Order: sequence, then structure tokens, then C-alpha cells
Amino acid sequence: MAVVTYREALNRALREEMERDDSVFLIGEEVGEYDGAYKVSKDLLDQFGEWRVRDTPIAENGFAGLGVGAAMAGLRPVVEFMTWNFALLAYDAIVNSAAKMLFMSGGQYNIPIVFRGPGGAALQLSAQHSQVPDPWYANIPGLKVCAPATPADALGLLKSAIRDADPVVFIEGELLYNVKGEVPDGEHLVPIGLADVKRVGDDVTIVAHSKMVQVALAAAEKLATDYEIEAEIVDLRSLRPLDTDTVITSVRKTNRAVVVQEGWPIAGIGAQVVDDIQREAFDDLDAPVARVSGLDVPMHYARPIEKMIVPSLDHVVNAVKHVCYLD
Amino acid sequence: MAVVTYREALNRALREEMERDDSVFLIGEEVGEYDGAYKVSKDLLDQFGEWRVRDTPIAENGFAGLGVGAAMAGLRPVVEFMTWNFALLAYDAIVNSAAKMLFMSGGQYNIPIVFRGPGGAALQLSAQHSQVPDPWYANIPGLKVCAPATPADALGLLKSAIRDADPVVFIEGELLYNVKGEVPDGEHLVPIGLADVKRVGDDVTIVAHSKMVQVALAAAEKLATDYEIEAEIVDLRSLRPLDTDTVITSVRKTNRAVVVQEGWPIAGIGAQVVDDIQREAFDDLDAPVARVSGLDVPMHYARPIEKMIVPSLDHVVNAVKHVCYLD
Amino acid sequence: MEQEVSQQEAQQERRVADRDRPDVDLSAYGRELLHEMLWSMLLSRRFEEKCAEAYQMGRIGGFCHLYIGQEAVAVGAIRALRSDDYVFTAYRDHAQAIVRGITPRAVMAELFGRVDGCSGGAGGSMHMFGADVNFMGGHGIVGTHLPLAAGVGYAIRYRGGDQVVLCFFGDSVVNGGPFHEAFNMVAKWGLPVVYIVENNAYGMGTATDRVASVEQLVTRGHAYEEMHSERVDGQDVIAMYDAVTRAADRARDELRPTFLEAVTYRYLGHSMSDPAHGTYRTKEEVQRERQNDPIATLCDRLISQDLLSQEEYDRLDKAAIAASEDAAEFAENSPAPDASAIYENVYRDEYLGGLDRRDAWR
Amino acid sequence: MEQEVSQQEAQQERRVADRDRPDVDLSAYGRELLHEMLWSMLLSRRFEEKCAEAYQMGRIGGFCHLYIGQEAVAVGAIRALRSDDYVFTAYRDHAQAIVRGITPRAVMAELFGRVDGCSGGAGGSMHMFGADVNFMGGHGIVGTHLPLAAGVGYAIRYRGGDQVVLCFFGDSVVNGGPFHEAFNMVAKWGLPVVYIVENNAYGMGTATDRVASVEQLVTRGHAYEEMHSERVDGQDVIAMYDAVTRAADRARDELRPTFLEAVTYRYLGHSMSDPAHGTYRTKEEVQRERQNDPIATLCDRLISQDLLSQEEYDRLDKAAIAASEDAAEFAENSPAPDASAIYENVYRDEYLGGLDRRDAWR
Ligand SMILES: Cc1ncc(C[n+]2csc(CCOP(=O)(O)OP(=O)(O)O)c2C)c(N)n1
Ligand SMILES: Cc1ncc(C[n+]2csc(CCOP(=O)(O)OP(=O)(O)O)c2C)c(N)n1
Ligand SMILES: [Mg+2]
Ligand SMILES: [Mg+2]
Repeated sequence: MAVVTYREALNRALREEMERDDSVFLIGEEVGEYDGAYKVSKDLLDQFGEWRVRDTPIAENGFAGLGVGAAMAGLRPVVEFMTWNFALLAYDAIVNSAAKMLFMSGGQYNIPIVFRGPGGAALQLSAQHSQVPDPWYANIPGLKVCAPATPADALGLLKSAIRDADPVVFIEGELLYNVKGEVPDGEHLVPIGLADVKRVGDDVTIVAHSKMVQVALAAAEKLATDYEIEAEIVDLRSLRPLDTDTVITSVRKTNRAVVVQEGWPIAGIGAQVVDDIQREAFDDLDAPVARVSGLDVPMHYARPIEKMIVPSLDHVVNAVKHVCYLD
Repeated sequence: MAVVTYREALNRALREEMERDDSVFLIGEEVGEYDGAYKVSKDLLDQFGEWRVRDTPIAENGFAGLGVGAAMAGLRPVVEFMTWNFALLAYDAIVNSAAKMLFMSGGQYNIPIVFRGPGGAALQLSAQHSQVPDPWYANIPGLKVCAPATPADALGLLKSAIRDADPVVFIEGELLYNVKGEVPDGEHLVPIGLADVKRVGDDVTIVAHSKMVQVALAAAEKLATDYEIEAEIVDLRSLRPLDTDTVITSVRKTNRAVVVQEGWPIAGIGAQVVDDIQREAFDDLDAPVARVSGLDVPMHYARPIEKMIVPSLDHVVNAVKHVCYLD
Repeated sequence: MEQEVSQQEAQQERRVADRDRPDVDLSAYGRELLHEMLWSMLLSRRFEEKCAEAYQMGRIGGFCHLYIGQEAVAVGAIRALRSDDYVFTAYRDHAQAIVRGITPRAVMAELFGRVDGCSGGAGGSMHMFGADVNFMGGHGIVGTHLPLAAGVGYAIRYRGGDQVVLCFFGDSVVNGGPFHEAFNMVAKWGLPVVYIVENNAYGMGTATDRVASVEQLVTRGHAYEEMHSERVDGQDVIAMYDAVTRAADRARDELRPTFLEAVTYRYLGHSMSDPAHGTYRTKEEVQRERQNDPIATLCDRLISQDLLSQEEYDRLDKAAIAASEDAAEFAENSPAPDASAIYENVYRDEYLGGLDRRDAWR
Repeated sequence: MEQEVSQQEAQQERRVADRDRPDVDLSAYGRELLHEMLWSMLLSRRFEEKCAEAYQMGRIGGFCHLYIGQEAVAVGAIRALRSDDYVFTAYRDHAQAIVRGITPRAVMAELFGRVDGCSGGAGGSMHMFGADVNFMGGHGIVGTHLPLAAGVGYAIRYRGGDQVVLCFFGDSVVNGGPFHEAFNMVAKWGLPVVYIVENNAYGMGTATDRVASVEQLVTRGHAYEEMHSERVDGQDVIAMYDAVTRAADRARDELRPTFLEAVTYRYLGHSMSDPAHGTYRTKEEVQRERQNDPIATLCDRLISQDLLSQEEYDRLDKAAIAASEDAAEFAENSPAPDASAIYENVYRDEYLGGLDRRDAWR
């Protein structure tokens, strides 16, 4: 077990898969000479050359579409968006082309492509650069959506995504790149669509993904110390398919649930998790499910305001207290 | 009270507002010479001339952005998308420019713009032309989202949307254009953000919007006749803001709820309604809330398959029976 | 309004005046190829006349965009390709599909929404696909298949192959972002793609020159230096064949992409729900353009050069009608998909937990 | 890699060789305007040096893109405008904001995220706005403000006004869809917009000619016939002033839009987190370009033509430093926004039911 950063884990996933399968290639802005805006593709250009590590013009819709075409011709493109905020320009290529090709061609053209890049707020990047794209893609049949929280999951899910025959939207945490964690030494694959219990507990289920798993873990420590509440943390890891079984199993045990997501509340992914819980574990619930979301506003630049908008440890603690009727 | 079609009601709203305020103008593909692909802008070019009724090139991102700029300069553009499926190309202009301008300029530039066009499945238009965009926009703070079900609401909401100081996403029902209904003769405004009880009943609440209101109304008749179940139908009308009060009031009375939406289930607008109900009316519920959604697949071309994918009267009836424990 | 009509007339003048069809000796092309091209055009025409009929009878649903009048573009261009080359087009795709080699039966069954359709009945008129003949669709969102075609070009170069990608699109595409982004990448990276804009004078009800800031669409190509740009008479199947032959060579040998403007005309409405003429163009204009019919023109030239007899023509035409009838009959008898089609092609790989969890109670 | 370096050198040669700075008599411009332009460039430079310092000290957060080296473009262009004209730019916007008339204090307070910032502290470095001087932002998504600028142009013509919209953007924009869509509409409808691409040789770490399929970006303009396209030395504030003066006249008098390529250079890294040189360009290249400094060049020319004395220059420079210090001090003392800022500018009109219903328990 090596301890590596989330960034290094992603880099390793790319390298291993590119070594294993020469139909895998990476395109995006600054992925080559510059090693990637967040250095995720470090040294890959040197190792694989420019046809496999391709710096693109700033033309998100164009190069995402180019990836879809290359996938139709049997390649396995990994398309990096410098951040998911810029992929709004490529929404059509992902939703109208990638997600629908297999279906509308009657099964003739599957699209083995990965769209990846960081999502969520970083530090003071303000309104246009701090968005959480989760629900915009989780809503779309034909796509799979991953959002890993740890280096090991980043490695294992990205490798699975690259091997998947279908289009995968892979949302990395912009503030997770420097997070360190243990990663298995050998081949490590994490199946798309399986949640993971990151902490075991009997009193309340906290459902989270991506950066919010780290927030939830910290909150769980505080809950244990200050309130003797043992939280079980279910890391969704994939947002489509959603592993409802794991969530329900946990809620059946704890009888209380808090769903944490960084993104905006209305029709967020957390709303779906709540819907699933109330549908399948209604009689097990001792309290309504609470949600913690980013506030329903564009992101503010000023640091103190930004901090109030993004869900924090305290917000999660308060929500748990709320469902335990301790507030 | 005149009886007019949904199409005519929209046309009247545009004409009245353009006559009232000469800063209102309409742009989009085929809105002028061709009277609009769905004839919503019939005769407006003749009345108002080409600067106020502007045929555009097929450049959704470009002309949506042009609308945002014109709004910054104080005009009130109505941007027609021939259908919302094509607006995926303009997702950036709507989400990154229109929705955030007021906030990121510290309140200096509000964007009084309406983006409108038909959404949802029509008849055999298959995967790329049958999508429901509701949650992609309802998720975004800074936008308001309307989805009227009747000619009167189409008239009153579009007029309000045009007068609103903020960007409004206005989703018409592609299959509603020919639907007829009574419309008040004089000035008729419907506030954005108020739901409407379209049918009163004591046994179950059906929450719906747009075309699904018509489906729910038909289902309610059958439920009354065949099962003596009186359904109350809450037409959301606006998806952002969501009128949770009206929904909760109804559920508190009926103790059962079915949420119907045409779009895909995962993180759909219906998930949010369920979240709101379970949060605010948990103790009033006699059964978990059921949802009826379009199936979680791209739209098929063949008519029999299309019929199975789109929610129908029977699906709604079954869901109501389910929450009444009659299945 | 009067002013606009005369503007349109001026445009038509320009379009026709630009055409240049020297009375070259066609025998060099060989009877076989020439008859092949005539046959393909006839088949396409007759097939679509049958489509119109089937649409009126409610057998075909949704949007249905016919290609009648433009046949020379698809036929001349596709005949210039190798069988391992690739073809992309937009939603007006019946002719391209057939000319590329999907059977009329499979195309008609697709239009009828039946299991024997070339996309299993899932795509319909706008989404014909044929993986076995590298027919890559059939795309419905204007302009967005241009980057896809670039991607196939990328894959060809990636693997060191020498195939070519042919990508058709409508005139309205030249005003949109995807056109520009695709052209820049194709030009910059030397991808073997031949782009053909079918300038049929209208995007739906909008005359091309009402929305494009250039007189000739070919001008747009000049913004991409590594690309060859050229204007072709799209009503002349031979001119199309020649231009695409040269373009394909250029792509294979020099890795240089090409942009062709094919000047053509659509006889019918934009789709079956749009009248042939009315608000945006006059009956006279359509009649004038019909005099320049690509099939009649080729037929006349071949007959005058003794490369075709009237009997041969009649035989081909009858065969085209028969093939279209046969296709319709086949489609009629093909079964509609059953409920298993719903979840079948949403994913190819496993989807853990299943798609229908939330619909199970239905 | 070696090949690439020499390629870059060739590019630099070309860039510099294109420059043409005749030793024209500048007195015709008048001392006042000339000093004004020198002052604006100095202020912009010194202000941003202060920004760099404040960023290092953690006073400024997020992305921070400095304009140092490019000052002649903004100053020459904006000085050629009327006060009722409009200005748009991208995220590298401090200089444009100040030159257009937002006070250094308000810009610095914005960078510090304080309530006295020109966007109330909500926008930060990338989103400067100044409605009172028609400074329309400050946009973060590459290329997407070009259609917005077209929209203001539309509004001007709609109302029959004679203002002009000036829209700056980076070289990487010319490869994207929004550029093309905006240019087509502006050209077709005759909107009074002057687009200026600031070709500073790089989009982040990517040399311009590695991703654009044209040698000179101005070539892209030729795809839009109704538009005037021209290349300008962006390091020569006088050349910029002249070109934009002509362009503004053209827009006002002839309703003809203009596309200017301003050839310039960015001295520092793409943003504060990017080193000035390293992987994608050499130290030598940066040093060579610095010799063509727009401020030093103007200063030399003015002194040699007796339009400026060394003392005057020193006085201006000191004032620029003082204004920057003052701005930083002002910003430091301006309060941070409080929690009321969260929901304040999400909507201007009523939002029924309130935004915070689902967060109330927090
Ligand atoms: C992005 C997008 N916008 C609008 C439409 C609706 N639409 C379908 S075809 C068409 C006209 C296209 O004209 P053209 O490109 O000239 O092709 P033609 O129909 O003449 O073959 C329009 C506006 C669409 N499919 N996609
Ligand atoms: C659509 C989009 N893609 C990517 C980015 C990230 N990004 C910000 S600036 C930049 C480079 C832009 O270069 P250029 O246009 O030349 O402007 P310059 O920074 O040189 O002023 C990139 C890739 C973005 N902001 N928007
Ligand atoms: Mg056309
Ligand atoms: Mg640049």
C-alpha cells in the first residue's frame, strides 16, 4: 500500500490504462506540454506522444464531439475538461451525442469515452468557476457518472471508467487533488455503481460523495466525541447508477439519514437519494431525511461568504442533530 | 372568456407585451417570416418589423448570448428555442451568463430575458428531439423556470416572465400547443412561483406540471369513476421557485401524494417535490410518496415503445392505487 | 416583401449562373459507373416518393425530411469513396444511407419503426445507421456531427490508416460554432475529412443569405489555411464525383482536409409537414430549379453521348420503383419492437442495480 | 522539443517583424492625450505590480490574471472611445476596468473581496463591472462574452443610437464556436461592434499557432465579408488608438463592424499561480519581448519628440505608484461583506417563497 495523492492516483490510472490498451488516449486543454492545468496528466506526453496526449484548442464542444467520433471508430478517448464549468459548452456533445448514440443506432455504436475534470468550488473562484455539475449528468440515461472521494477510489473508478463500453462522466474534486490516501499496489479496479461504507455506525446514516465525504468524516468524529452519535457514512462514489441498496441497508439499521451534497439543492442528486430512501425505507425512518446542500445561490468571491455557501462540518453536525431531535 | 389554444395564448402574450413595452423583442430561428416553427409568433413580424422579430442563424449559443447582452443594455429579449433540445448548445449562455450576471456584478446588471420554446416528447421524434429539460434549469439559482399546462396559465405566466427583471426559462409543452382552454379577456397575469389547484379532492394529492397536468386530470376522472378516489391536483406551474406551501397544504389534507413528471427520474424535479413533502409533511403521510416519471431511457422512435416510455393515465392511476394500498 | 422576393431572385440567378457544366465526354467514366450513378439517383428519388406516400398514410411518424432534388450530391460524393471510408450526415439521411449501401428495405423498415430497420426502429427517419458499411448516422442536432466526423478522422490518423471521412451537412451549419471548431481542428491536425455543405438555398424557411454573412459559403473555408475549399455544382453528379475523388486523394495522400460547397436545391418542403412553397419561396422559383434536375440532366447527357438508351433508362426507373415498393412491403411486414427494446441499448456494459428500479411498480 | 523551440522562435520573429512603427510626428495628438495614455499605462502597470504583491500576501484570492506587457492595447483602444460607448473583456480585466474609469480603489477592493469593490466583492479578479462607465465585465468562460457584446450592439441599433461596443478577448478565442457565431451575426446585421483579439502569443501554456489553423489571426476575419479586419501592433499605443478610432467611426457611420488583431505579449505567467516562463516558453523569449515594452517605447518617443520630459515621466510614475498604494490601503480598510450578501443579488424581482426554505435549519 502506497500513500499517494488523489492527483497521483488519477495520473497512475491514466498511465496504466494507456500502457495496457493503445486505443486509450487523452485530449483536452493543456493536457500535454503543460502536464494538465492541475497536473493530472504529468509526464504522459513524453511517454505516449502527441497523438495519444493531445493539446486542444479552447473548443469544448468541438473536442468533446471529436472524442465521441473517435469512440465510434473504436478508440477509447479520455476527454479532460479543465473544469466542469467549461463543459457547459459541451453539454450537447455529451447529452445529445455520447449518451444517445448506442440507443438511437439500435445498438450499433457504443461510445467508450470518459469525460473527466474537476468540479465543485475551490477557493474564491466565484460564480462561473465553482459549480457542481452532478445532477446535470446524473439525470441523463446513457451516461454513467462517478465522483470519487479518495485516491484509491479515484484510481479504481477511473480505470473502470476507461474500460467501460459506455460514456462515463467522471467528476473529480477540485479541492481533493492534494488529498492523500492509501492505494493498493497491484491492479485496482472499483466497479461503477457500488457505494462504499466509509465509516460504520449505528445511529445515523450520512450519505455523501466526493469532497463531502471528507466533510462527513470530520463531522462524524465530532459527533462521536461531542454527542456520542456514531454515524455511518455511505460514500456513493457513483451517481449513476446510484447504489440504492447500500443506502437502504444502512438506513434500515440506523433509522435516520442525512444526505450531504455540495451542489445546489433544487433537483440535486441528494433529492434523488431522499426519494429513494423514503420510497424504500419509509417505515424504518424515525425522522424525515435531512439534506445538507450548497446554498441556493451563485458562488460569491469573498472568502467569508464562500465559506457560508459551501456545506461544512458544522452544517453536517447540525443536520445530524436535527434528525436525532437534538436541536 | 374566450376559448383559445395554448399556441394562441402564447401569441397573445407576446403581442400584448410587445405593444405595451417597446423594449420587448423576439429572436430565434424562423420566428419571423415563417411565423415560428410552431406558429407561436404568427403575424408578429408584420406588426413589429425585423428588429423586433428577428430570424436568427442556427447558432443557439450565439443568439442566446446576444439576448443576454441586449438585456444588459436594457432591452427585454424573448429568445425562442425551436425546441429545448437545441438549447443544450446554449446551456452555457443561460447558466454561466444569464443566471450569474446580477450576482457576479454585485447587483449592477440584471438580465430581464425570457428563454422559451417547447419541451418534452411530441410524436415519434426519437432520442435527440424528445427531452424534458426541467431539472437542468430548475437546479440553477439566478433563473426562474415556468412550465404552464393550460392556455390561461401560458398567457399569464409568459406575460409575467416578460415583465420579470430576471432571466426566466419558459418551457412550453410541445403537445400542448393545440390544447384549448378558457382565457380571461382583459389583462391576465399569473405570478411566477405560485402553484394552482386544478382539481379539488380529499383522498390523494397528485403534483404535476405542463403536459402531465392534463394526464393527471384524465387519471383523476378515472380514479373517481372506477375507484371512488377523489384526487387533488396541484399544478406546479413554476419549477423555480417551487410553491412548496401549496403542495404541503394539500398533502396535509390528503395524507397521500403522487408526483408526476414527464422527464427522467434521477434527480428530476419530482425528486425535489418528494424531498420537500417528506421534510415538511412527514408525519402527515400515510404512505411513501410515489413518483411517476418518464422511463430512464432515451426516447425510442417506434410509437408503441414511445407510449410505454412517456407517463400515461394508466401509470398515474396505478401509482395512486399504490399509495392508497389498492394494488 | 417585394424587395425580399427580388432579393431571392437575385440569389437564384447567382446560384445558377455559377454553374458550369461543360459538355465533356463522359465515356471515360465507363458505362458501369455512369449507370450505377443514374441508378442510385433514381432509386433514391423513387424511394423517397414512396416515403412521402407512406408518411401520408401514417406509416411513417415524426419528422421526415426528403432529399428529392439533391440526389446528385450524395451519389456523386459517395460513389467516389472506398468501401472502408466513413460517411456522416444530418437528419436528411435516407438517400445517403441507401447510396452508401444500407438496403432500401432496412431504411424503410426504420422509417416504419420496425425491428428490421437499420437502427432497429429506435432511430427513425433522422437516425439511420449502418455499421457494416461505415454509415455513421443520421444526426439530428444541426451541425453537431461535424466534430464527430473529425473524431473519426482523428482515429484514422491515430492508427495510421488511409481511409477518408465524408461528412455532409446543410447550409445553415456554416453559421454555427460546431462548424468552426471542427474545421479548425481538422485543418490544424491534418485529419482526412471531406466536408460537404449542401447549399440547397434554405435552412427550413430561411434563405441562406438571410443569415450567413458571406455571399458564397465556400468563403468560410478561407479561414482555415490548411484546408482546401472549393465550390461545386451539386446538380451535376459528375462534378460531384470528380471533386470528391480529388478531395479523397488529397486526404489520403497529403493528409489535407477539404471543404466543398455543393450548390443544390430542395424541391419539397423542409420536412413532410412543411409545404413545398409558400411563405418563404415562390412556386415559380421551385419550378425554375426543377428544370435543372440532376437526374434528368444526367439522363440527357448520357443519351446524347450514346452512353444510355431510353429503354435502359426505363428499365432502371422501373427497377427503382419496384425496389421502393418492395421496401415498403417488407417494412409493412416487419414486426414492431416489443417492450424488451426499452432497456436494451441504453448501456452496452453492465449497469449495476438495474435501470428500472424506480419504475418497477408501474 | 528542440524543433518546437525553434518553431516558437520563428513565430516570435514573425510577430516582431510584422511590427511597423514609423517615426511619425506625435504632436498632432496633443500633449494632453499623449500624457493621458502614458499615465493610464503606467497606472495599470503599477497597479498590477501591487496586485502581485497583495496576491502573494494572501490579500487576493482565486485566479488572478495580470495584464503586464499588454497595456498599450487597452489604453489605445479605450481612449479612442466616447464615454457612452461600451466595453467588454474577459477575466484579464483589471487594466481595462481602470482605463475605462473604474477607480483603482474600487478595483482593488474587488480583488480583496470587499464591499467597496466595483462588484461588491462578489466577482473578484475575473468579474469587474462598472455600470456607470458602461464597463460590462469581466467574463470568465473563454469566448462567451463575444455574443454578449453583439447583444449590446443589437440594442444600440434597435434604439437607433450611435454608440459603439468594444470587446477584447484572448487569442485562444478564435478557435471556439462563440467567436464564429458572434462574428456572423454582427457582420450580417451590421452591429456597431469592434472586436479586438489580444494576441499575446499564448493561451495559458499553449502557443497560439499550436492550436489555430491560421498563421495570422486576422485571417479569420475574412470569413465575414461585411466586417473589416486588420492587424495592429498592440505594443504601440498610438497604432491602437488610430485603429480603434477608425473602427469606431466605421461602426458609427457605416454600421460596419471591425475585427482587429492586436499583436502583443504577456510578460508574466497566465495567472499568479503560473510561472512567467518554464515549460512552454523560455526566459530568453520573455526577455526579448520585454525589450519591446509599450510604456518604455511611448516614453522614448515622447521624450525624443520633446513631448515629455524625464521629470514629467517621473512624476507620472510616482503618482501611479501612489495611486496603487492608496488603492491597496483603501481595499484593506474596506469591510468584508456580511451574511446579508448571500441572498442579495440572486434575483432583482420578488422570488416567491424565499430562497432559503431548504437551508433554514442550518
Ligand atoms: C441546433 C439545432 N437547431 C435547430 C434545429 C431545428 N432544425 C432542424 S433542420 C433545420 C434547418 C437546417 O437547414 P440546413 O442546415 O440548411 O439543412 P437542410 O434542412 O436544408 O438540409 C432546423 C432549424 C436543429 N435540429 N438543431
Ligand atoms: C471555455 C473555457 N475553457 C477553458 C477555460 C480555462 N482558461 C482560462 S484562460 C485560458 C486561456 C485563454 O487564453 P487566451 O484566450 O489567449 O487569453 P489570455 O489568457 O492570453 O489573455 C483557459 C484555457 C475557460 N476559462 N473557459
Ligand atoms: Mg439547407
Ligand atoms: Mg493569449
